[in-house]
Amino acid sequence: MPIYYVQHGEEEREWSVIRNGEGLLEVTDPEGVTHVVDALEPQPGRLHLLRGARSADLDVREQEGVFHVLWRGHDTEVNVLNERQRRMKAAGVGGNKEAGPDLLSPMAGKVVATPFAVGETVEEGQTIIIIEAMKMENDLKAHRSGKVTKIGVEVGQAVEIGDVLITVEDE
Amino acid sequence: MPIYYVQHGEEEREWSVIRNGEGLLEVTDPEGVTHVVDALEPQPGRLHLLRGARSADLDVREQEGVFHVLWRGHDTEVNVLNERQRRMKAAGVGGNKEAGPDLLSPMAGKVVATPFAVGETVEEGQTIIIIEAMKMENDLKAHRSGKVTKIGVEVGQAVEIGDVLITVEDE
Amino acid sequence: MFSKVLVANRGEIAVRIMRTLREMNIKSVAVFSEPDRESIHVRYADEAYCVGPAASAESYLVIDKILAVAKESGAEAIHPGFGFLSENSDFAEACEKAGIVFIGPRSYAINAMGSKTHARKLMEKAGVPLVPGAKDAIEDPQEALALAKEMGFPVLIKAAAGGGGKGMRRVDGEAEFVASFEGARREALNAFGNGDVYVEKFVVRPKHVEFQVLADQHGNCIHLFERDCSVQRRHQKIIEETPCPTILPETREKMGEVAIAAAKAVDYVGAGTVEFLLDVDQSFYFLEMNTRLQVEHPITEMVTGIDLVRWQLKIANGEKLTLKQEDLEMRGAAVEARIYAEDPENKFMPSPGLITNIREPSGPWVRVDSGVYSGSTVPVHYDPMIAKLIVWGEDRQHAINRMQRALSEYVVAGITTNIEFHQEILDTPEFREGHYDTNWVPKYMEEREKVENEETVAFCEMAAVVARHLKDEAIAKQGASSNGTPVNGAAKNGWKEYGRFRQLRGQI
Amino acid sequence: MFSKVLVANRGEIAVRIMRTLREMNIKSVAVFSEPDRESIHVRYADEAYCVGPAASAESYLVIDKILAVAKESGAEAIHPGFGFLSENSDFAEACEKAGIVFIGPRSYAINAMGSKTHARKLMEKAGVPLVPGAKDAIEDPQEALALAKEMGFPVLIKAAAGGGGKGMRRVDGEAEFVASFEGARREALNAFGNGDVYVEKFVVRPKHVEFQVLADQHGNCIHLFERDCSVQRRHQKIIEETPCPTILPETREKMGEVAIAAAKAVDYVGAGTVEFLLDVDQSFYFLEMNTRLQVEHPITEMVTGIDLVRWQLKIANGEKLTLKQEDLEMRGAAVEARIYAEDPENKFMPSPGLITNIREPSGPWVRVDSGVYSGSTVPVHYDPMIAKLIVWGEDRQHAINRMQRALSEYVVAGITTNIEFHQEILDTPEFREGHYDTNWVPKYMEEREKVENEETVAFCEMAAVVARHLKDEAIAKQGASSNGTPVNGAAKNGWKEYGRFRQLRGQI
Repeated sequence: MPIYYVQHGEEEREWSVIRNGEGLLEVTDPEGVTHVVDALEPQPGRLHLLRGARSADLDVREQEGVFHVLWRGHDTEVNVLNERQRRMKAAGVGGNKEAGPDLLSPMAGKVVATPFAVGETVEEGQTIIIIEAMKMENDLKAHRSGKVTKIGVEVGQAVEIGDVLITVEDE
Repeated sequence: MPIYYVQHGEEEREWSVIRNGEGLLEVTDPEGVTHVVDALEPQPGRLHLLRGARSADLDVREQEGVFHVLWRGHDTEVNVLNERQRRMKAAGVGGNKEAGPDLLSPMAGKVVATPFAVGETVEEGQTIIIIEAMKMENDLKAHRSGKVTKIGVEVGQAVEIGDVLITVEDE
Repeated sequence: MFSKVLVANRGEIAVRIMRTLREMNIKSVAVFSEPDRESIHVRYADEAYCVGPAASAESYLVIDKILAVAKESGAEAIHPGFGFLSENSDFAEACEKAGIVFIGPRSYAINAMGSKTHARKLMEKAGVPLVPGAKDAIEDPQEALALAKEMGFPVLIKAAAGGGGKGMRRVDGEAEFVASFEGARREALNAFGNGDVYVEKFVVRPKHVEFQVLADQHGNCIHLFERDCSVQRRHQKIIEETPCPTILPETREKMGEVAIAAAKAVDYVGAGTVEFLLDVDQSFYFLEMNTRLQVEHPITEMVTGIDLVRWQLKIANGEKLTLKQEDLEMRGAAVEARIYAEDPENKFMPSPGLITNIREPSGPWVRVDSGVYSGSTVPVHYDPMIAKLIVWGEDRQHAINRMQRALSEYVVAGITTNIEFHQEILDTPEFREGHYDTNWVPKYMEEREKVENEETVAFCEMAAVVARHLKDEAIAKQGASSNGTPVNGAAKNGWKEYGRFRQLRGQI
Repeated sequence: MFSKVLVANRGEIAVRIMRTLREMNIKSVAVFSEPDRESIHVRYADEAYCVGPAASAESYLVIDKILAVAKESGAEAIHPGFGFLSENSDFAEACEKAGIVFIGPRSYAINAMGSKTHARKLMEKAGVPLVPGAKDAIEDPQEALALAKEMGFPVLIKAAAGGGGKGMRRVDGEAEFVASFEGARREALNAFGNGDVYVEKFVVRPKHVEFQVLADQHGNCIHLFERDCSVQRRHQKIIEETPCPTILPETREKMGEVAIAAAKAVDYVGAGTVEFLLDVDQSFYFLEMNTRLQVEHPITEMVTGIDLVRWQLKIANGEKLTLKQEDLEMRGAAVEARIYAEDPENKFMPSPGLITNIREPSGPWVRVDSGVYSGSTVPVHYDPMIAKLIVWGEDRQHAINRMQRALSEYVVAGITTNIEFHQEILDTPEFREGHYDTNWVPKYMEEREKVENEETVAFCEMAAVVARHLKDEAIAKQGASSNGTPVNGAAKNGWKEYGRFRQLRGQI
C-alpha cells in the first residue's frame, strides 16, 4: 500500500492510499481512519473529490514538490512525498536547501537601490535592497544580522525570482 | 515553400506559407497576394492572427482532416491539405468515402421506430427511422430512393454517430 | 431558514440554485446519475450522492431515491428546479409525508394546473380568458380527428401532463393527423409516463407572453411583469425578452391582474408562471400555468432586481412576501439566449459530446448561467440546453446590441451549438422590430438563405491554412508522427524566439 | 458617432472599453508593447499595432507613436482609459492638434486638476471645502520637514502629478521624514516624469468617498452618486462599494452638489471623479479630481444602470447629456474587489507569472472585468491588477454575501492573488458594519492573526495526497519519468474504467 508523508510544521504525518476493487480510493489519514474517496480530474490541474458524500472541487498543482491546493479561494500549501521521494530526500538528493547567508529575490523586478555597501554591518529587518516591480517600490529587509560580504546586483539591473541579491555573513 | 490546398465547393484553392526572417508568416492567397501574418497560439486550440494590423482571435480545431474555425460565433469548416496529405488522398489513402447506400447515424441516441421493413420501397425524404436524443424525437429522412435491403438496428437500441442504420439500394 | 437543501436537478439550473444557497449560507446537496459524475452541479455542491444510471426514470425521477438522499444528508428541504420532478404532485406529497419541505406549490395546485384540461375548467370559472376549443384528453385518434375537423385546421395536439414542447404537435391538415396524434401520444408517454393528449384550436399569429408570479403562504400574491417567449422552434423557446416589445401598458396591467387571479384560483404558493397567447389586437388567452421556476426566470431577475430563488426559499420557509406590487418596477430590458448543443445547419440535430474548450462572455451586464466547462461532456441522455446567456440594457436596443457583443465573445469548441444562429436571429428585421410571433422561426427557416460573407470565409480559410502550417512546423520540429497534435508551447515559444528580433514592423 | 476608436491602454480596462465599442458597432484599435503581444486586449480588438518594448516610457506613454497609430488606422478618437496618458494634458493637446478627438476633458481641466496645488487654489475659490494644510510643491526636505512639524504629525507626502498611491507616503514622525520625502520624490519622478511633491495634514479616521460626475460640452453636469473606497493599503484601493455605508442622505446631496461645483469650476467635460475625505461627523474635504474614468467605475454602473463608457463616447462626440439629475436613482448596492497578482501572506509582494488555469465566477449579478486568461502571463512591467470582480445585490448585505459566493468560485492558479485576502476582509466585523476608514487595513494587518481551519487544512492535505497518488498511478501506467506530468485523460479514463462497475455505493 503506497504511503505518503506530509510535512506539517515540525511534524511528519503519514497517509496511505489504495485503489479498491470498485475503483475508489481508500485513503487512511494519520489517525488511522480510512475514508472512501472518489477522485476525478475533470480538467487539467483540477481535482474533484467525493469523500463519502462531501464534495470538494479543488485546484491542485505541484510546484517544486509542493502541492498548492486551492479550495473556494483558500490557498493551502502541502509538502507531500511518496516513499521513493522521501528516501531520496533522506539521502540528500533534491533536498531543501538550508537557509543560508544569501538573500534571494522573492520577485521579478528592477533593482532601485542598495543602501548598504560591502563590508557594512546590517541588522536583521533593516531595508537592505529596494526592488521595483509593477510600478511599486518594495523594500526588502535583511533576513539576518551580519556583514554584507557580496552585492550580487547593480542598481537598474533586472532580477528574477530566486536570484541571489546580497550575501550577509556572520561577523 | 509549403503549399496548402483548400477545397472550396468544387474548386481547389492553392495557398502557400513561409516563415520569414522576422518570425512572421508570409501567406500567399489563391489570387497571389502575399499577407504578412503574425500568428500566435495563446491557448490550446486557439489561434490569434494579426494580418497586418487586423486582429482576429479564433478557435481552430482539426477534426478528421477538417478545420473548424470559430470566429466571434461564426463557425466555418475548411478542408485543407498539405502536399503530402494531398498526394496520399490522390493515391486513395484516407480519402473521403463515396456517399453509399448506407444511412449513417448523424447523432448518438436511441432508436424509437423503423417504419419500413426490409424489402419495402422508400422515396428520398420519407421518414425512414426515428431516433430519440436529448428527450426529443428526431425524424431521419431517407437519403435516397430505393429498396430497404438491411436494417442494422433494432427499436430500443442505442446508436452512436456514424453507426450504419439502414441500407437503401437501387431497385 | 433551512441549513441544508437538496437540489433534485442537474446542470445549469442546479448550479444556479446552489449559488443562491451559498449566498444564504445554506449547504447544498446534489444528486447525480452515473454519467453525471463529472457534471458541474456535482462539483459545485457541498455534498453529492449518486442516484443511479443514466436513464432519468432510474435516477433523477425516482422519488424514493431522492427522499433517501434527503434523509441521509439531513436536508430540510428539496428544490426541484424545472423538469424532472418539479411538477410531480406525488413527489410534493411524498416530501410532505417524509417531513421534508418541497420548495414549490402544494400538490393540489400542481395537480390542478398539471392537467391542462382540469386547469382550463378552473380558469374558466375564475374568469380567466381561454383559447377556444379546449377539451378533455382523447384516446381515439378518429374521435380526435372529428373534433379537429369541427374546429378547423390548424389544430394543436398537446400532452395533458406536458411542458417544454414534448408531446406537442401542430397539425395543418387531415392527412397527417393520425400519425401526428400517435407520435404525440408516444412522446408524451415517454417523457411524462402519461400518454394523455388533447386537441385545441391553433391561434395563427400569437405571441407567447407569460407572467411571473410569487405567492406566499399567507395569501399574498404579486406578479413580476411579463416575458415574451415567442422565438420558438418546435415549441422550444430559443430567445426570451422582457419587456414584451408589443404589449401596451394597459394590457400589461390587465394580464398581470389575470395572472394573479389564476394563481389565487389554485391557492398558489411559491414562484410560478402564467402563460398566455397575446394576439395582435392585445386580446390574450390563458395557455397554462407552470408551477415551478422557469428556464427564463433570469430576465425577470435582471429587470426587477429580485432573486427569485431566494424568494422561493423564503416562501417555503413560511416567510411573508414583503415585496409590494406598487413598489415593483421594471428597469431597462433583458434578453436571454438559450445555448443548445445542437446543429442549426443540420435540422437542429442534437450535438452531444466533449467540450474541448469553452470561454464564456463577461463584462458589463452580462450573466451566464452555465452547466458545462472545458473538458466536460454533454451527455446524450438529457436536455440539450448547456447554458443560458442573459444580458441587461438600458433599453431594448442596448440589450440586443449587448447580446450580440456577448455572443461574439462566446466560444464553445468540440460540439456544435446554436450561437451563430442566435446572432443571425437577432439581426433579422423581424426580431429588431419585435413583431415576431411563435410561428416566425419555422417560417424564417423555410425562407432562409444563408449568405456567407466572402471576406469572412477567406479569412477563416487563411486561418485554417496557418493552423495547418503551424501543426506541420511543430511536427517537423518535434519529429512527431504526422497525426500528432503539437504541444501548445511549441508554437508559442516559436513566436517568442522570433519576436525578440522584431521591431515595430511596417505598420507605423 | 465615430466609426473607429483607438484605445490607448492595456489589459482589463482596454477590453472593458472595447466591449462598449463593439456594442456600439465602433471598430476598436489596440496598441501593445512587445510583451503584451499575447495580452487579451490585443486579442479582443479589431486592429492592433505594436508600439514598442516593455517599458511604458518607450511604448504606451509615447505620444507620437500613439498618434501615428491613430492616423495609420484611421481612428477618429482615442480613449485613454486610466493611468498611462489619461491625465496627460500634452497628450490631450497633441490629439487636438492632430485632429483626433481625445475622449476626456479639455487639456485645461487636466492641467488645472492635475497639479494638486493648483487644483486646491481653484477649489478654494469655488467654495469647495479643503483638507487643512495644503501647500505648494516643495523641493527642500528640510523646508518640508519644518512645515510638517508646524502642522504636526502625521503628515502625508504626495506627488503633485500623482495618483493611485504612487509617490505617496504617510510619515508619523520626524525621524523617518527625510528618507520618506526622498523616496516619494523618486517614485513620483519614476512614475510620472515629475518629482514634485507636497505635504499635507493627515486626517486620522477618514473615509475616502468619491463622486462620479458626467459633464457634456453644452454646460450640463450631473453626478452619479458616491463610491466608498476606504478599504486601502498603501493608498491602493482594494475593495470599493456604493452606497457608502455611513453617509447620510443629506450629506450625499451636499457632496453631490459640491462635486458638480468642482467640475464646473474647471469647465469639465466627460466622466470624472471628485474625491473627498468624509469624516465621522459627516464633514468632508476635497482631495482631488481624477479627470478620467476610474478603476472602480463599474459599481456606479451597477446601481445606476448607466454605461459610463458609452456616455464618454457620446459626450466626446458632442452629444447632449440627456440624463437628468432628478431621474437618477441608486438601485441596491454594488461591491468591487480588485484582483491583484500579489501575495498578501508575503507583504503583498507582486506575483507576476504564468496563469496555468483560470475560472471566473458568473451567474446572477456577477460581473468580471478581466485582463487575463488561462495560459496568459502577467507581465512584471505593469500594474498588478489582473481583473475586477463586481457584484450587485438588493442591499449591502446581499451584495457582500454575493461577493463571498463569487470569490469562492474564482480560480486563479499558477500565480498568487489576493482572492483569499478579500474573503477574509469581507468577513471582518469592521467591514460588515461598514465603519472602516482608510487606515483600517494597515491596522488590521498589524493585529491580524491568521487562524487556520483545522478541518480545511486536513482536507487539503488529503487532496494533495490523492493528487500525488494519481500522479504516481499515471506514471506507473505510462512508464513515464518520475518528473512527468500525467496526461489529464489518464486519470479521467481511470475513473471511467472503474466507474462502470460501481453501483450506488454505500451512501444510500
